[in-house]
Amino acid sequence: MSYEVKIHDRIARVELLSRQGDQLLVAVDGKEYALDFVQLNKGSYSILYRNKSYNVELIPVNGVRKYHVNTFKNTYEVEIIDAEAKYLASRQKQQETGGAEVITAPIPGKVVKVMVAEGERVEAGQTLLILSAMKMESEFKSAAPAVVKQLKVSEGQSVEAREEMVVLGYEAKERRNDGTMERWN
Amino acid sequence: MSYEVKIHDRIARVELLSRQGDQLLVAVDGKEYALDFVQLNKGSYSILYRNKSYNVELIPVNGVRKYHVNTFKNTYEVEIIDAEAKYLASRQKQQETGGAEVITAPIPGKVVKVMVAEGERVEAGQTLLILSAMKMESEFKSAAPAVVKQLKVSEGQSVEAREEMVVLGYEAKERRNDGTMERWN
Amino acid sequence: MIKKVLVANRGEIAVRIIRSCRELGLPTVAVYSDADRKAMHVLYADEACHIGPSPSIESYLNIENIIGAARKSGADAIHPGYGFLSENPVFSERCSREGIIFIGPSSHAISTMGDKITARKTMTAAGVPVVPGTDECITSEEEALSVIDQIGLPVMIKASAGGGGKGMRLVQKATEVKSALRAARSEAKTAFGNDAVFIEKYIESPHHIEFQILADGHGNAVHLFERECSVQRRHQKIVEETPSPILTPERRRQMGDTAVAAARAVNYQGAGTIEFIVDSQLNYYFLEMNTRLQVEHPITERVVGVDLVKEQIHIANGLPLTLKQELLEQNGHAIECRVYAEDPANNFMPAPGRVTHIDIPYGVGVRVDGSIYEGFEIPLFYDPLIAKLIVWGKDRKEALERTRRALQEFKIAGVKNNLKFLERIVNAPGFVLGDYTTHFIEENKEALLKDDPCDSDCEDIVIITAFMEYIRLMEKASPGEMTALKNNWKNYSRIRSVLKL
Amino acid sequence: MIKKVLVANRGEIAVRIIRSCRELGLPTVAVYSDADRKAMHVLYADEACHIGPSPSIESYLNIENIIGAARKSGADAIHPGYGFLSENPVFSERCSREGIIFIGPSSHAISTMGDKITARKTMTAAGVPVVPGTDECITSEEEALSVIDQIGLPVMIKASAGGGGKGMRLVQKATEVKSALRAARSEAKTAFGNDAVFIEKYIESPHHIEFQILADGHGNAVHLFERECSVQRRHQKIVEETPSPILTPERRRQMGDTAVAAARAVNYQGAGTIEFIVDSQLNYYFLEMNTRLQVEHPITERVVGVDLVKEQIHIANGLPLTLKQELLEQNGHAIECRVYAEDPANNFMPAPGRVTHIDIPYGVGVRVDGSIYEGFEIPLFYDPLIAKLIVWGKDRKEALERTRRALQEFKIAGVKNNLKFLERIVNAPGFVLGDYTTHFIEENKEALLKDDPCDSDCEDIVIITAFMEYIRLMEKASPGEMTALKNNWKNYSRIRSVLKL
Repeated sequence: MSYEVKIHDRIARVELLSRQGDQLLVAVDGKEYALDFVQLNKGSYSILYRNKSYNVELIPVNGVRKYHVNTFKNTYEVEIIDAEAKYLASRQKQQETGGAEVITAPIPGKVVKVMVAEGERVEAGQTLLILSAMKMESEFKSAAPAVVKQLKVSEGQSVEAREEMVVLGYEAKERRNDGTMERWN
Repeated sequence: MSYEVKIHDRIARVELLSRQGDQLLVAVDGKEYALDFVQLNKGSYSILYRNKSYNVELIPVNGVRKYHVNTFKNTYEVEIIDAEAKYLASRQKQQETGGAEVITAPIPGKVVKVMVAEGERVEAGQTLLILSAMKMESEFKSAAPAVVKQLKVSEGQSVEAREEMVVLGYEAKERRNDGTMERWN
Repeated sequence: MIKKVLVANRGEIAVRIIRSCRELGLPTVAVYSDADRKAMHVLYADEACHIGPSPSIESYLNIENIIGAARKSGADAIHPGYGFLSENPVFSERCSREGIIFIGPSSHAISTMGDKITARKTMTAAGVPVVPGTDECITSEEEALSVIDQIGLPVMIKASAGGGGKGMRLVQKATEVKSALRAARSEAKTAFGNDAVFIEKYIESPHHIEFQILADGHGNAVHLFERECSVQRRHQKIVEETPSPILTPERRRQMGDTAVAAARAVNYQGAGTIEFIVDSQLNYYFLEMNTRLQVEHPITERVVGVDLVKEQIHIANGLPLTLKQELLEQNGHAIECRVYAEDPANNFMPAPGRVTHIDIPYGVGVRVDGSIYEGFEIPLFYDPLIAKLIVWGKDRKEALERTRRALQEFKIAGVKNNLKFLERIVNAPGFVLGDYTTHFIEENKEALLKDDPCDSDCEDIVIITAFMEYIRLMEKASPGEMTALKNNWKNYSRIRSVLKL
Repeated sequence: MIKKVLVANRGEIAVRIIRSCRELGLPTVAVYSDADRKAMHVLYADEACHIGPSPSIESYLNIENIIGAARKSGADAIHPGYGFLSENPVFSERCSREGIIFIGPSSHAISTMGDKITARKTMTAAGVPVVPGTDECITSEEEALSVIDQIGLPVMIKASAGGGGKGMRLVQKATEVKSALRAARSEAKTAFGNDAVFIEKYIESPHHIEFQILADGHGNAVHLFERECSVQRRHQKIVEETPSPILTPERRRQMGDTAVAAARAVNYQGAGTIEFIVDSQLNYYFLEMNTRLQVEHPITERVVGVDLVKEQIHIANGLPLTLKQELLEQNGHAIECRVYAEDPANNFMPAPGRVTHIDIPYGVGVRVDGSIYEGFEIPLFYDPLIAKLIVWGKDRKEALERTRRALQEFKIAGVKNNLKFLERIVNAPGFVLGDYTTHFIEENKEALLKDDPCDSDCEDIVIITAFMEYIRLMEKASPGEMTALKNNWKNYSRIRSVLKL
C-alpha cells in the first residue's frame, strides 16, 4: 500500500511495509521507520520513534485528503495525493501556464470600489479593486503589467470567501494586498 | 411531544409546546418556559431565559438516555424515561421488594479475600470480602443481618466494574465499603 | 455601591471583566450583537441582552441600545472595556445622566485627553514634556510649511481626533510635505469626520513606553510603573513587557511622577495610561493618555500584584485607593503576547473562521486570557484579537524562556493565527537582548516571516501520520481491502533478516 | 552540568518537572508502564522509555528498569518527583554509583530522615523540638504501657518506617492500648515489611504546618516560609495555603530558623520540607522531613516567586543558591486545591475511567497543573490525583474569592471527582475564617458531603436541555415524526393571546 503525500513543496512516497498492533514499519521516500504508533483521540496520535516522542494532531481541511497538522513544535499543511487529486493538479497547471490569474476574495466582504474596466491594461502595483472585510479595507493590486480579462464583481456587491473577483492575463504570478485596520491597544 | 425526565429523585414531565428557530416554549410540570435555545457544540447548549444565561453540557452515560450534566454552578445526573426505561425500573423494584441485594464491584479489581460461605448467616457490619483496586483494599460489609444467598466470585479472581460478587438476602438495603489508600503529600 | 455590572464589550476583555466581577460577587450582564449569540462573554455572564445587528455601529457602539439593556436588566453600572464606547465622552455623560455608574473617568477627562491638541496644551500647562510641534490645528499648507521650517524635518503629521495609526504621515523630505498633508487630512476626515491635523517633531529610534495610573475621587493617585510597548506593527502593539529593558530606576521614577501629574491635571478618576515616546537618550515626551483599561494591562497586574478591574470598580464605588506609591514595587518580569486570528503570510489579513482545536499552555507563571472555544466561529465584524498569553518570570531571562515554552505549547487550529510569528519575535536577537525600538518588526520583517527549518524525521512522521489516518478512513469506508496487510509483520521481518545475512 | 533529565515519575508532577526542564532548554525522557503509554507525561517529554507492566512495583518502583532507561536514552540525571522512588536511599545511592545525578538529597539524608526514630534523635540532638515520646522502637506491650504511663494519654502509636497515615493508631483510653499496638504493628509489617513502632504524645487540635527549605552543596540553606496543610482527610492533604492563617511573624521566623537548622543537621542538599505539628498555643514540634518535592510546592512558588524544580536542578548541578534569606518574602496569598478522581459520596473511593470533557479555569491569578486530557483513560493502578488548582490573591480574602470562582469554572466529566467537595471546603465557615485544625474535614463531614441546593429554574432548564437533546437524537434516528411540531409557534401564540383576553 502506498500513496504520495504533499507537504510544503515536497511530494513524498509513503509505503506501509508492515503492521502488528501498534508497531508499524513504514517507508518514506525509501527511508524506513519502525514506529510505536497509537491513537489518542479522533485525529490525534502519539508516536515513539527511536524513543523520541512525537505528538501529531490532524485537523481535516475540507474532507479527508487535506490536513492542518500540529506537532509539538511546528504546524504543517499536508495533502494526500490520490488519483482525483492528481487530475485536479494537472488541470490547475494547465490553467496556470495559460498565463491567467484569478483574483479571489480571501474572506467574505463587500466590494467598495472597482478601479479598472474589462480589457484595461494595468501596471504593476496598480490597484484593481478595494474590498471591505472585517473592519478593514484591502486593496487588490496587479503584481505585474497585465490585461483585465474579466471583471466578475461590481461596486457594492457582497462576496463570499474564495469568490472570484477579477481575471488578469499576464506572465508573472504574484498577488498582493495591502490593508490597514484599526485594532485596539 | 412529552417525556418524563428523572433528576435526583424528582421525575418531571416535560412537554415541547412550540418551537420557532431558536425560540422554544416548553412546559416542565406545567410551568412554561420561553427560551432562546442554541447549540454550541455536540452536547453543549447556551440557553437564555428571562435574560439569564445558562450553559448546559450534556455528557452521555451509556447511550442516549442518561446524561451527566454540567451547568455553570452545578452538576446533575439526568435520565430520560421512555417505555423501555419504565419497564426496567419496574423490574428493578420487583427485585428489591424481594429482599435481596446484589453486591457488585464498583471498579475493576481483584478479589483478595472471601470471608463468608454460601448459606452463611452474617451480622450487620460483618465483612463479606475484600477487593483490591487502584492501590487500595476495600472491605465489603453487610449492612444488616442477612444470609449469603450466592457467592459469585472466588479468591484471586479479577472482576470487572459492575460485576456481581455476592447476593445477600435481607430487608434493610445499605452497602458500605471502607478503604484506606496511600496517597502522596 | 454597585450591585450589578453591565459589560458593554465583547471578546477576551468582556470575559476578563466578568471574572473580576464574579470574584467580587457582583452579577454581570453581557450584551451581544447578532453575530455574538454564541460568544464566550454571553455564555460566561449571569445575564445577556441582545443589542442589535452584527456591525458594531448598530450594536456595541449603539448608546441607546446599551442604555436600554442596562435599564432592562437593572444594571446600575457599566464597564466599557477598551475600544467601542470606552473613550466616548457622550456615553460617559449619558450614563451619569441616567444615574448609571460609568466605570471609567468623567466625560471632561475623556474629551480633554481625547483631542490631541487640547491634551497637548493641558499637558504643557501641567509641566509635562511634549514632543516639539504645533499647539494649534493646521489648516493651510503655508502654515504647515512654516511650522516644519521651525522644528525641522523629519516631522509627523497627525490627525487631532486620531488613534490606531489612522491619519498619520511621516515627512522626511520637504518635497513630500504637501501630498502628506493632503493625505493625512483626507484620511482623518473619512475616519473621524474631522480633518484637523497637527505637526510634531518625528522621534527617530523611538520607544513606546506607557505608565499605568490609578486615581480615586479623594485626591489620591499612584502609578503602577511602566509597560514597554515598542513591538508594534503599523502602530498596533503585538508584544509588551514590564519592566522596560531600557529604563533606569531614576528615569522610571521621573516618568512615573510625570504620569501622576498628567492624570492630576485633568482631575482623573479611574484607571488610565499615559503613553510616552522615549528616544535612545531616554528623553521622554507625552504622547497621549488612554482613559480606559489597556489591552496589555495584565502584565502590570502580574508584576505589581493588583487586579486592575477590581481597582476600577472600587474607585467607581467612591472608595479611596488602598495602594500607596511608596509600597508599590515591580516583582519579577512579565511579557504579554497577543494572539490574533490573522494570516502573517498574507499581510496579516484577518482570518475569521471556525476554531476546530485549541491547546492552551498551563503551569508555573502562565496566564491566558481568551474568548474562544473549540467549535466557536470567529465573526468577521470585530477586532481579530482572540487570546492573550501573559507570562511571568523572576527576571527577564526566565520570563523569556517561559514565554517560549508556552508559545510552543499553544496551538489553535481551524483559523490562521500569529502564534508562530510571536515565537519568532521572542526568539529574535534584538528582542532577546531587549534592544529594540518601534521599528523592530519592520526592520526584522524578513526573518520574522520566514518558515522554521524542520528536522526531516519530524516531517516524515507527520507524513506517515496523515497517511495512516487516510488509510484508516479509507478502510472504514471500504473494509476488507487492506486487511491483507495486517499480519505480514512476521513474514517481513523474516525477509529482512534474510537480507541482512 | 546536566544535559538530559529522566523523570522517574508519572502524572501531573512528571509534566510539571518537564515544563521547567523545557524552560531551561534541557531535553527530557519520560518513563512509562503498560498502563501509561497514552499518559500526558509520555506525550509531553522529548523521549519516552517503556519500563514495565502496569503495577508500580514492576515499573515505576523498578530500579533496574529505570536505570536501564537512563542508560539507553543517555540521560545523565534523574528527577524522582514525589512518591515512588523519591525517598528511597537505595535508589539515590544506585544513581550515584552509576554516575547519574540524582536530583535530590544524598542517600544518607534520605535514610536518616526516612526512619522516624533516627530522625527524632537527630533532631533532638540539633535542638529541634520534637513531640514528647519514645526515642527507641517499642517491641513489647509492657514497655508500651510504661511509656504511655510516663507521657500520659492520649498518645499516637506510629510505624517507624511509616508514611501516608498507614500504621498509625490513636489511643485515648488505657483499655485500647493493647489492641491498638497490635493493629499498628501488623499494618506496619504488611505495608513496610517492618513492624517497629514508637509512641508519641497526641496533640489535640493540631495544625500541620510545613516549611520549604532549599540547601546547596556550598553550605547555604534558606527556608521559603510555610505551608498550612491542616485540611486533611485520613492524613491526606486536600487543600493547602500559604501564609498560614494562624502564624505570627515572630513564630514564623523561629520555625523557619528551626527548619533550616533541621536541614543542616543532616547536611541536606536540595529541596526539602520540614513538617511541624503546631498546637493552638503555637507550640511547635518536628513531625518529619520530606526529602523531596512536595505535591503542594506550587503555592510556595507563587508567593515567593521561585521555580522550585529549577532550584533543584541548579543545586544538583553544584551551583550555589542565589536566594538570600533576608531578601525572601511572602507576596500575597496562595491556595492549592487537589483534584482527585474519586467519589466523595462513596467514601472517596478512587474512580478511574475515561475523561470525556474538561473545562479548565483561566485568567488572573489562576494556575492549573494537571495530567489529563479529553479522551484520556485514568488508569486504576496509581494515585488518583489528576490536577492541582493553584490560586493567588493579594491577600487571603482575594485568594479565597478567586479560588471559588476558579472551582466553579472547573469541570471534569466522565470520571467522578471531588471538585464539588473542594468548593464546599473553601466555602465552609471554619475555612473562610482560617480557623481550622487537622480535624476540620472530620468535624464538618456532614456539611461537606451535602448536595448544594439548586434554584428550580436551573434544574428545569437542565431537564429541558436533556429532553431537547434526546428529541434531537430521536429525530435524527427517525426523521419526519417530529416535524409536525416545528411550525406551530404562531398558532400557539395566537391561542395564548386569545386566552389572555
